Amino acid sequence: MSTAACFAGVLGGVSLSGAAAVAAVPTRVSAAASGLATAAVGVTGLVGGALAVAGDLRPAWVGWLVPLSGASFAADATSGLFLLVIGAVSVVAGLYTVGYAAHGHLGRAPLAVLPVFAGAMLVVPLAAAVTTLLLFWEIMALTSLLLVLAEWRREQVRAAALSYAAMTQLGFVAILLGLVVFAAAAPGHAETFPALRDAAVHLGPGPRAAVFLLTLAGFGSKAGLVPLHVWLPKAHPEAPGPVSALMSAAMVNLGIYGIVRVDFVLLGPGPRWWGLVLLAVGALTAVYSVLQAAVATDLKRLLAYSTSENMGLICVALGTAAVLAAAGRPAVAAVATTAALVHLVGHAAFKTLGFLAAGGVAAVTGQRDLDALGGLARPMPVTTVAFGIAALGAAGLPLGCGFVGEWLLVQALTHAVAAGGTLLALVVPLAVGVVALTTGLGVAAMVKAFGVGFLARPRSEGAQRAGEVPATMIAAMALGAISCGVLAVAPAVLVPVLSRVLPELPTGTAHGPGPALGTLVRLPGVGGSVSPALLAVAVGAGVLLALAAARWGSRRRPAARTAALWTCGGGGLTSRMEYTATSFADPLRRVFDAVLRPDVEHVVIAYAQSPYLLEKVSYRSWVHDTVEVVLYRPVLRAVAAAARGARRAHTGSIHAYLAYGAAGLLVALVVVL
Amino acid sequence: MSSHTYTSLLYLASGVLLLSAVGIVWGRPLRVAVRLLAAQGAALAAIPVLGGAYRHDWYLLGVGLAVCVLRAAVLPGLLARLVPPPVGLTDPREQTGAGERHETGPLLGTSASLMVTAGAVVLAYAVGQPLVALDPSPSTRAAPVALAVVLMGVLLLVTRRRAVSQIVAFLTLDNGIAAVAFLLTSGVPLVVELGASLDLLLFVLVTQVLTARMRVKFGGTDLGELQELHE
Amino acid sequence: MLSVSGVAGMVTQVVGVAAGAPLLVGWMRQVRARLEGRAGPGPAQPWRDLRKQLHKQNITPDGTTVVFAAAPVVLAGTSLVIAAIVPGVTTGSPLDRVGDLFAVVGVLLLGTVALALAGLDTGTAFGGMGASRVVTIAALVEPTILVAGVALSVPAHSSNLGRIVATTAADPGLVASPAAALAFAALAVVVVAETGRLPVDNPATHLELTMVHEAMILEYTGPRLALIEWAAAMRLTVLLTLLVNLFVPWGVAGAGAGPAGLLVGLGAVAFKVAALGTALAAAEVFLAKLRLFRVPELLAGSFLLGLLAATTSYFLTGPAG
Amino acid sequence: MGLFSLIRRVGRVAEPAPPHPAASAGPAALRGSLQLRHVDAGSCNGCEIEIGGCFSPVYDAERYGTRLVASPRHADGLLVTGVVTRNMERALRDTVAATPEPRVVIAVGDCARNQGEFAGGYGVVGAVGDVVDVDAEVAGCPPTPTEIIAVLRQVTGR
Repeated sequence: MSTAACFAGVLGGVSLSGAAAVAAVPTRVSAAASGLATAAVGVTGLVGGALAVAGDLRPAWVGWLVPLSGASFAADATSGLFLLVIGAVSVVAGLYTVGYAAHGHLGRAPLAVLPVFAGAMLVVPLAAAVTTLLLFWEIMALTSLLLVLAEWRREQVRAAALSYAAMTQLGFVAILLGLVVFAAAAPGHAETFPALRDAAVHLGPGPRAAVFLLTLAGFGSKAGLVPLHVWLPKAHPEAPGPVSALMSAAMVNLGIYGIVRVDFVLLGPGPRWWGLVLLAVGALTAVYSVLQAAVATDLKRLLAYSTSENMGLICVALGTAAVLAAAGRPAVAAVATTAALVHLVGHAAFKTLGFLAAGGVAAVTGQRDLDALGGLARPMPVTTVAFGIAALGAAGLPLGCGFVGEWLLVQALTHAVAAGGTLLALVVPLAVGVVALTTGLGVAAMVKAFGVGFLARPRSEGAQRAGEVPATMIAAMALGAISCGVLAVAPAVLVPVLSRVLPELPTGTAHGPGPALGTLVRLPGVGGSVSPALLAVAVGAGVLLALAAARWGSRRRPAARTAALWTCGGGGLTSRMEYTATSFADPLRRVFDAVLRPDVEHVVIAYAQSPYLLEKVSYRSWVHDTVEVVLYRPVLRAVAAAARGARRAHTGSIHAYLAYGAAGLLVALVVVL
Repeated sequence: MSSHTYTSLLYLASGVLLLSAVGIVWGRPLRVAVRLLAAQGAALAAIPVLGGAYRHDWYLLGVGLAVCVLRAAVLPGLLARLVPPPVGLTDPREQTGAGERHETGPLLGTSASLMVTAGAVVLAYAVGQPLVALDPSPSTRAAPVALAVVLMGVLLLVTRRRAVSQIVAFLTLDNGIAAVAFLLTSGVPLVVELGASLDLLLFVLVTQVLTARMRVKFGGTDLGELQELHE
Repeated sequence: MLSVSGVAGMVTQVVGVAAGAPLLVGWMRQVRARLEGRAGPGPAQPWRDLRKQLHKQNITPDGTTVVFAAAPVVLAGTSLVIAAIVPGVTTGSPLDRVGDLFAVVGVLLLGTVALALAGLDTGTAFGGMGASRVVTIAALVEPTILVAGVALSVPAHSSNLGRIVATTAADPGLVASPAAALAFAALAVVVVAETGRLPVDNPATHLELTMVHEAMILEYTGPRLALIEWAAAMRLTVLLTLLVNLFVPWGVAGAGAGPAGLLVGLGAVAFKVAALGTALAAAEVFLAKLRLFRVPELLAGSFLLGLLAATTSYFLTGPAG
Repeated sequence: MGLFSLIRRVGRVAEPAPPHPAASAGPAALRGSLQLRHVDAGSCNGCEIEIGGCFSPVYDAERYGTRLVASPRHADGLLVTGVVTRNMERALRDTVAATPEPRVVIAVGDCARNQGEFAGGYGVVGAVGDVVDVDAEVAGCPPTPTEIIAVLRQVTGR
């Protein structure tokens, strides 16, 4: 039996020595050193996660680490689940970095920071006091900011990093304020989590609501919940491949962790409106983000919006669980909680794989724009298959690893209709509609990403020159693909972990059995079952049957041949005639015109002789992030105007500054008197 | 009639009431709207007829039959005469303004009005719950559905431009009100109901005459254009 | 769980759908032909077409990948799986517990996605256009299906299709409930949209620019084309079966029915599906294809109906359920 | 229900089928089912109108198992009309190459058979038979639907 502090120390040691090693070794092997160090950190995280789930990590207090308060660490099964997920992502991303960085895509500084980032993420779920949590939260934010800035020479990267820095610090302030209000209610202003848990009872409804809303905003911004998501689709795509994977598959989970830890475990169970708020925010996030993903043309931006979408779905599940728990239906609440956790794990798996494949494509072709990709299936078969598996998961279709989570969510919602009175009966069908629309649009987005990006024929030089990625990257993607496959057909592998996590949560299974995730996924108390494994077998059998049917008459069939594409007799097709990502998404863009509000520039230049003879037709369209345009631009403009006003006061004259000081002193005196 | 059968038939009638109202919001062809209105009238009449048959109340049964004749046959029949038959089935020379067959350019698009309808129904259900709680019986339980039909009638009245659509909207609204009355009180005094229906008949007749005049005079019945006349 | 009756029923369903689907399509074309004053080729014509296609040459267009070759097989395979799950002849299919309503919808979508990817894989403008349209429609149909599914699952306390059908069969009052009427209307629109019938898509069109389903399969020949057409017919049959049995479940064999019960079930479902197909074909005579950008209005309406079904069922049955 | 009564009033429009064809011309695989792609290689549109007539309710060629399709990949037979012009020569060859075996090429009308009226024109490459192999021919300028259908029925055998 070891202590959580010990384990955090090991994590810190591995990460820092990894960073030091990267700094020390020759440039040639620095990539390998960084990747292996990150993978080692990940393995440590996996070990720690297993120990935490088994309940083998004792809480501990380290006085010297943080001045005044000291640092406190503890690990329960909930921490363990997050350690396992983040550790697994780090292992895969670390392995991937070896090949990725060897191509010269990463400098030495980012390579050195990478293991530290992974380490910081792994310590966050271990923190058991406000100061400790905030300290490692900030280390995680800063290291990830440095990693986003890896390609700082590009203008977009700097803009994305600025936006990320601003949002992450605002989020930090929100969390800080929320936790300070929370801790103030604790006896003797103790700030450890057990003390906070006791203090939650004494918190009045007003401060309690304030703590909930502040922490939801702070953690929600990390998870990319609308309207605090604006940094995510900018920063995640601009980061290098493995960093995108770490941020999008691991770091966002910590936002969810924060909500679960603070708002559910420490502060909760809350009143019904908390659940409704979570449900509303989650639903808004899911639909808005998936809509943006469906019309996005940048491969990595699409994946980033999909991250936001899935966090929204997890939030819907958590909200449903909270509402049902408040309505006194623990069995169905447990189904919803399970849905959230299963989907979280599934999302981590497919999003890692997706970003690794997309990173490989971006590295090899130099293109992230789907309108310039295409035809990658032949030069990059492994990457294509990997992205296909990830896209199947992200689409939430059967045989993909996102299916079970979404299925559980829909089931929980179905049985919530009759569970909680008028309000639920009106809200839940709408929520089902939202989840369904999200799934449908997610399918559209993923068909676009895979079909336009990888199939058909190349649309640019870069895509034409593509070749397969190096072996270590393939190995990493294979690991990711295997975990996707296992989660897709055998969600039972999660049972040992979930069976320990669920009793710890107020919306979990303290009052009865949770859903059975065996070969047959069954729900307690309510009918409904599905078996991903047997369904996969059935589809396989169906496919074999169809193949056999197609062999009927094959002996009398003329020999098969290849032929040029049918071009309606018009001669050869060029890649300019293909459907692009923009044209693919055009029907959806038009249907949701009111929400997306695209800018369209349509120029028709006719010859002077006749308006019917056209010299040139050009069409461009941009889809901006509507939330950013509507909500952020006015605020930013106001801030900029205030700054301009303040600048006028800065005359540069020393006398003026002295006069300001004197005036300030006078005002202070007058106020005090 | 057993209580179970009565309940399910009553609910079916209110379901048809709602379905036909949704159909009127959904579709643009005026002929379809008029036919749906007839179905709606039949469903409305079914409520007192069922109540009468269940409670052996001959008076209610009579009211129901009267409502049926008026709402399912006479009023839609009059309205149908305002809408020209589809193209191709009649002599083209007899055709008047082509725009009269469809609701053109409603003030709110179809998808948007459907979404607003969804909100209205949810609102009606939420608002109707306290009413149901007063006296939970099969017929009061169905009252929120009728309330939803009232709101949809108002929505139609606000957003439609054609005179015929306006009449359809008004009749939908009135059907909803009558349904609420039947469901909540289990039968309105015949005089009140007949009086209301006669008002309606009068309204339809007047509008029919007016529409015919307007068509002769202005070639169309777009209310927006009438606004310009006023100015 | 694995009963002889259930397995026999499932096999009957799969064989029935596989053999009967082209006949249903042929029957619907025949009905349409008669209404148009034509003599029509007879209901067996799709089978003649399929047999002929299977004896024709397989052409693989240049530049296509394995996706193009695999899509027809996946489409047909998923259709067969759904035929095995959906309670057509019996409610006791052993696969009933393996996939519920939501899983069936997912498997259906899997087939759609496979074909859309094949359309994109060819790299032609029409292939991409068809894929884009079919995926858009599928995305917008999804909310209706799930909300209507929830409305149907609530009275049965289960989303497994066999259970829903068995519950409705046991309580005929559910058939006449307003929730059922609204959900039926919603799902009917969905079935029309998913199977590419009028007014969403015109299965008989030759104009590429108006195509949805056909545009994706313009490059397919011989056996692969046969598989796609067979699968499309099976999807139509299965969806009509589902629609008719969810709302009019009479005649469906129970979980432990003997051979006679299965035969009655087969006869009943064949009759009901043929009747619904006749009604659908007759209705199509009256319809023109909608503009693509008016289709969302249709689907928004069906979503509203589904939503009303879900909420109305709750308010009318009372909070007890 | 205006349309229904119209349908009832009109009844069956299709004329009774002529007697069964004696011999059959096409490959055995195409028995009973023939999907056609129409190629206009340079026609005056007279033959097009007659082909359109074949599929009208009066002649109803569909009852013999024939059907017009949108892509040569789906087709078993090509109905080629008109004399082959320079601009359509490659398109015609491409269309034949795009059609899977076994297939039939049917030259419809005198222009397609022997250049007819347009023989020796400056834009003319030749008759259909000069460019691709022709399996069956329909004579006439333009041929009547009955004549076209007679040839189609020889292929389908129905």
